[in-house]
Amino acid sequence: MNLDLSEEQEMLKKTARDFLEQECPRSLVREMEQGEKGYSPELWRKMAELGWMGLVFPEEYSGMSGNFVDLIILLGEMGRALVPGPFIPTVVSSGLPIFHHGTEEQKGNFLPEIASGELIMTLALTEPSTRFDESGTEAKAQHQFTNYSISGTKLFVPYAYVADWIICVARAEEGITLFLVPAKSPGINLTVLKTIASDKQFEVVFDDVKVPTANVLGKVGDGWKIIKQIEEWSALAWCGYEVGSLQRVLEMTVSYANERIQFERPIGSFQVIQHKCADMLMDIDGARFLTYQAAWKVSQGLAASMEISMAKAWTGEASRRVCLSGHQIHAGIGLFTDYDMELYFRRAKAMELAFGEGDFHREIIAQQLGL
Amino acid sequence: MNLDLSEEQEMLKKTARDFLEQECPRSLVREMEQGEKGYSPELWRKMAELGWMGLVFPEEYSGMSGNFVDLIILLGEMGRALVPGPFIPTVVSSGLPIFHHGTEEQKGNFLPEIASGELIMTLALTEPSTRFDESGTEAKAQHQFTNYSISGTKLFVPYAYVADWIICVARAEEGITLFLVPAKSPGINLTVLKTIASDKQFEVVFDDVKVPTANVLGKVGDGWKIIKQIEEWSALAWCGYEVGSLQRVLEMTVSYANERIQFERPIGSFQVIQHKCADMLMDIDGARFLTYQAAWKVSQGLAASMEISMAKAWTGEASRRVCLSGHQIHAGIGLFTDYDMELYFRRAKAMELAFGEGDFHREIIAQQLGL
Amino acid sequence: MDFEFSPEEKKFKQEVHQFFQSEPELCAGFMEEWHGGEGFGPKTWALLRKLGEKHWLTPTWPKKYGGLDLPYVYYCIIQEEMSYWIGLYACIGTAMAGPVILKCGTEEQKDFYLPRIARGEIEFCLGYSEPQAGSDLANLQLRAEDKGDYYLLNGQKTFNTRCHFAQYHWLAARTSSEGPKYRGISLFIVDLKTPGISITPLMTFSGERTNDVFYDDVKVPKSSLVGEPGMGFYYIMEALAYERVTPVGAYQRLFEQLLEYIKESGKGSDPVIRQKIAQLAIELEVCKLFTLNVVSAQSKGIIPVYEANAAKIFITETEQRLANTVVNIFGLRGQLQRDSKWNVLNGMFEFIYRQSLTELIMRGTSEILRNVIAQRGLGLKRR
Amino acid sequence: MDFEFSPEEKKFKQEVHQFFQSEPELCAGFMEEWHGGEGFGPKTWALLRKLGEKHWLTPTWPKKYGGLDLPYVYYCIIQEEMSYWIGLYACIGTAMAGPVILKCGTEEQKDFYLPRIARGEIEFCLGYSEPQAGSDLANLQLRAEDKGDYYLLNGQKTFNTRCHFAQYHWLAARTSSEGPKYRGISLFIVDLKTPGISITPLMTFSGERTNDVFYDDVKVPKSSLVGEPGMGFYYIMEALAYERVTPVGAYQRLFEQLLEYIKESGKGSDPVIRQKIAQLAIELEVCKLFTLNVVSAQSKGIIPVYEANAAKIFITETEQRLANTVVNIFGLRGQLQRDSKWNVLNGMFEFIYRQSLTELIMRGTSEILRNVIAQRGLGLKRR
Repeated sequence: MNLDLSEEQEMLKKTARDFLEQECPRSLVREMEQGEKGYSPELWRKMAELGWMGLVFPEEYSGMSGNFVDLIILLGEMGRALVPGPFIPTVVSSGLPIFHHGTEEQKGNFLPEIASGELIMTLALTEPSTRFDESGTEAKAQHQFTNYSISGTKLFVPYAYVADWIICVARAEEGITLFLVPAKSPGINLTVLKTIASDKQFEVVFDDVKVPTANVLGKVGDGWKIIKQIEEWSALAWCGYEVGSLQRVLEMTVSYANERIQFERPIGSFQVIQHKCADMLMDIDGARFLTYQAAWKVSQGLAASMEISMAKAWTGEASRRVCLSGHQIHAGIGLFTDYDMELYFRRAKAMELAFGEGDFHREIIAQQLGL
Repeated sequence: MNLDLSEEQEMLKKTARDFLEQECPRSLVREMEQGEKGYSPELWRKMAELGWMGLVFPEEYSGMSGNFVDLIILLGEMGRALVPGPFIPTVVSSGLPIFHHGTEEQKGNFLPEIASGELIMTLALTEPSTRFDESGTEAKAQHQFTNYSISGTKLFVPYAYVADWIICVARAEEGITLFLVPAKSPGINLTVLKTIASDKQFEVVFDDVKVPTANVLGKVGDGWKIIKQIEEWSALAWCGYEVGSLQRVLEMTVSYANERIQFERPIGSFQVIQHKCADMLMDIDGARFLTYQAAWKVSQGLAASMEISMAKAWTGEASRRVCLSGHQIHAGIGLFTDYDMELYFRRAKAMELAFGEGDFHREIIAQQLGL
Repeated sequence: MDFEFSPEEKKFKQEVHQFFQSEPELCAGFMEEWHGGEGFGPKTWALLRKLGEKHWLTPTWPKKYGGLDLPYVYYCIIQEEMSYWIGLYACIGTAMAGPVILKCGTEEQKDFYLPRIARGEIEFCLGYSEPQAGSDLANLQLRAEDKGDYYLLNGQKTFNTRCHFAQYHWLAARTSSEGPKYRGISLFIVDLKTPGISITPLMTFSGERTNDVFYDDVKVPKSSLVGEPGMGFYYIMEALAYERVTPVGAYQRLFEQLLEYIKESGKGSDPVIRQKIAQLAIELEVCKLFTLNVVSAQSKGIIPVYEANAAKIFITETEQRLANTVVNIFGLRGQLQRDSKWNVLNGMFEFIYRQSLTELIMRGTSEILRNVIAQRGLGLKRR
Repeated sequence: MDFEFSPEEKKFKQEVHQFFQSEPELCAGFMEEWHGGEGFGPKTWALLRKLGEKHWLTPTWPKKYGGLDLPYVYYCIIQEEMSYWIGLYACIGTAMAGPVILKCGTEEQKDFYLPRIARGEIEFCLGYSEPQAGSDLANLQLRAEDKGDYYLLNGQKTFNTRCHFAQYHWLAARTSSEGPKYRGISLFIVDLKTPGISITPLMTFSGERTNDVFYDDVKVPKSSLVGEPGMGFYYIMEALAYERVTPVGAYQRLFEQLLEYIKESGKGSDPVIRQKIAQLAIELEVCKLFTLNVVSAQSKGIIPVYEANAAKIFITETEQRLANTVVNIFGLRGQLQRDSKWNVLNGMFEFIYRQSLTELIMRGTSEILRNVIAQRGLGLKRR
């Protein structure tokens, strides 16, 4: 029983925080919202140099052999700084399934390039029904000799514009299957979606897109198991990111409350403000513990579906409460686009919706409880 | 547009308050919790003398021709004083349906006696499934010559021990039917249930209880329509009662908060206490407006199913929030059985459950909204 | 007791309703300008003038100043309809500045400003907040020095939302630093084209433009003063009292649209969603009743201080919950904005999810308003 | 990082688990006495003695005083199991008085009290609260005058829960009225049979007996004083620090029973109920993790002040929500009490619905604890 980080983990955390305070100011975050790419190739390269993209892969793939807890620690710092970019889509939603389910060749091809920062990947899963379950996949993959032809409309594909490869989920004759698709393949059409977080999610239309059979990831027809893993890992990754964000919201809020004087005293001395902050802290602690517990279970190879759903449901709802309190305490100034508060508020909603909000995960929990 | 009470209504309210402050101290309420009867025949008689039992019946039945708003005003004062006894079961759950659906003979027999306080009635509706819909009624009524024979188990029959007549809901061959049953009929067996509010609800077992066919209330087989009305009226009556209770909880709490000194100041001067009280006020205002609006609609003969469900859902949940805040502010002293606070807390839960809690009524609202 | 409007009032409501219904283009144009964040534009002015022609901007004012001498409830009816059709329900000129001028202004001020307000030709901008004076308004520092022939104004205002399109600043300035802070404040009407005034945009994250306003040796005539010097704080409070009603028409319309979507999308069969929609319906009903209660009191000439605060808190907090609940019901598509492909109901709920934060803070934060309810509504002690 | 117990700890947990499992009669008897409201009775004393025989009441104490010299985490394991099986998880003697005696008591006090505490033979009752000293404990007024040979005690305590069955009062009294209030307080151990003490029952509405305790010229020997005079307030705070863990075993067991009922009753197919049960599961998991966090810190000798307060707040507030949610899921039958026909799960949730209010207030109200979190945990300014 020990809820502390190890020395190495503390070091990872400190390094990441120092680095990002330097390299990812909020001005960069805003700039990325405006730009087409939505991420900074320079920052991406530097993060890769620090080994972050390879953190969870073994050394044979140029990785650092970290575990899921390490990843969550890193993501927490990224969330604190609101690092924009395709880190989770590349590393968690794509790299991890390739590592666990790819052929040796696929692993050899993709993982070192991910680790070195040369490769950006993303996942094309959701369709217009926005269902997270198997029935939500209607995109078709037709077997034609040595190829598959994929057709369908995918929504909320993050960073599709800058991705080199897309993992596309489609329905082959045998069932749900994952395909590794070069992002610039003929027949792929992108339309950017304008989201609350301005975080570069795309509609990706696949119109008779051809990929060789060798590009199947995992077994043909047996893809939904992998998707469930990807959904869990990605949900958990977003929890890690958001926990870091919320911690920063609380720090900003406490420090503003101690500085802002109204009625001749710091507003942080008003009991109602104090209690709001105390509640924020409890919300965040709950999110952090649930997230770390789930990550620890994943890192131990233990079943963690219920713990992940608990983390995601709680973190999503806590993030709204925390950001709302942060805004209430910042009052007027928090509303302006040159103040950081609103960035966190908008991203919290995007995170909450990604890979399932509360009701979705509570239903999973109910199932896990045997109901 | 006018949300005020009329002069006559203000007078009714004042008279009721003055009378009950004198005649129904909380010591009486506690005494009734302990006793078998659960009400004070003396107080009952005095209330009848004031015309309360006949408030909503026409003068021809010795009533006062009041409307539902008048009734809600009176119930508010009864709730404020926590008047124990079978007022709602007798007047609202039994008297009103007899008035609206009884034969001339039934009306002539029952209503003047209710109005004079000589007759106590109650409703035997709920069964062990505790469902509020039609399928919840499994008690059987068999037609045998000029009689019906009723068999079944009814739960949560209020004040059955002191009732003279029971309206029993049972399933005849033609469908759900209401029967006027003398409470002392052979084959009726009572067991008191021990409830959070110690409010004398009973299990009533009907074992081959014979009643003449003339004792059917309304049409044979067409009783569910009446039941729905009874459920609505009774739900709304409880809202009126509870609104008065909650108003008293707030007054007690504000006055305690202004008197109780800790840290050398009245605890009511702490901002968190102030905000809790402000929230209590808003909760109660919401309950009051919803309740009055629904009662006004009923009094105008307008459809009010949705408004009643809104009032009941809100009032039930608000009552818990308000009583909980009241307890938090009273802290230690509120827990003791010689202090009034806990009486209101326990009754609030009983009221919340009576005739449907929030989820039940929200589902009705959804239906009313066309979902 | 009567929870409905009288037959005449209902008829009038119907008339206003039909007016807006018959002007879909102006309404749409208005919404575009207003939600676009820049505030009043040509469509808005055109609509206001049309309303002005009917004297519906100021129905309670005396006829000589462009009103209809109607009872207060008619004003509320118009507000509800405006809220329902175009989201906005009041101008500063009609709702706050105008009534104070009417009560405390000079004859010249009345003749000069009131008819133009009534005709929908001019708008005012509130000039209260400063960087160090938000909730603590009495702490405002912008100085107005009496120079004999004129006042000399210096200082900064912030969060002054309509300054870039209004003609006049409804300005609270410090004319004295003696005595209690709130006694040294006076109220002025300043033409925003006066030399020395500079206006800098501030953008909120719901895309609404508001402004910093800087006064740098601005000279205004003595006739700019409204009422007595040093009484500005009281006038401000009084003006607030006129503007206590928070109409809920806009939310009712949104809810109608939402309901239709829920039915059509098939989501209405989900018991969990049914519960949520029903709960929103209850809360909106409470909003409506809180507003009716304020209207009912004001109609009788009572100033319902705590009731109006309760309405403002409850309505704005409900708006935030409403938006959040609906965005989540929409799922991933809930995050899509007005101008995005695949958005739901034109992204209105995403917009409100952001914009509601402004509502929670404007016109008094929920914290300050709860203090007032507790102390003035319930009599809880201050110390 | 490790969210589980070590293999040895798990083995020990299993051993404790099996002990309780093998004593169904004592456990049932205990529960009956405790929830019956009278507190310790013969079954409770018998169970405590059995635990004492195994040294499980005081596993972290030195062996010479009846402990096992085990690390702190073993104590928490026992607490969790006690909570799971019998609801109660600590005695005042083992958890608050004992540790202070161990640290600050005289050798005589240690030899006299500690072994008997460890064997489960005696219990203490907290003597802190007074009518005018609840949250504001430093305001306590019961006087202890130093009369040379003895102390003379006069005054009243209230809400002293275990006084009618404990042997000793763990009494905070005022020995000086000079200087800051909290510096004039001293701590005493008083035999409750001392002449001049009278105990009057107070009943809470969850049926629990607590007491007013009156001291009328009560003489106690000088040796009753614990530690230094005037240091009582610090000892009290220190004792609180020992008792910061809020075990959640009892709630986990309730949740297990609830889950079984939901499954058997068929209510588990209702999507709305599924959501509620899942939400309770999440909240109970957060409770568990808050507790683990406190245990993890205390195991390292860190006193987790804000964390323990957060755990206490969150756990007790969850308990109230849990009981409310479950009572409502049960519907009309939710209101039925333990001894009623037709109750559900023996009426336990109805009982907890009432009893949780005591939990919310005991050991610091949520209000006071949130102040501490804000000021000490987050560094928000006091003025």
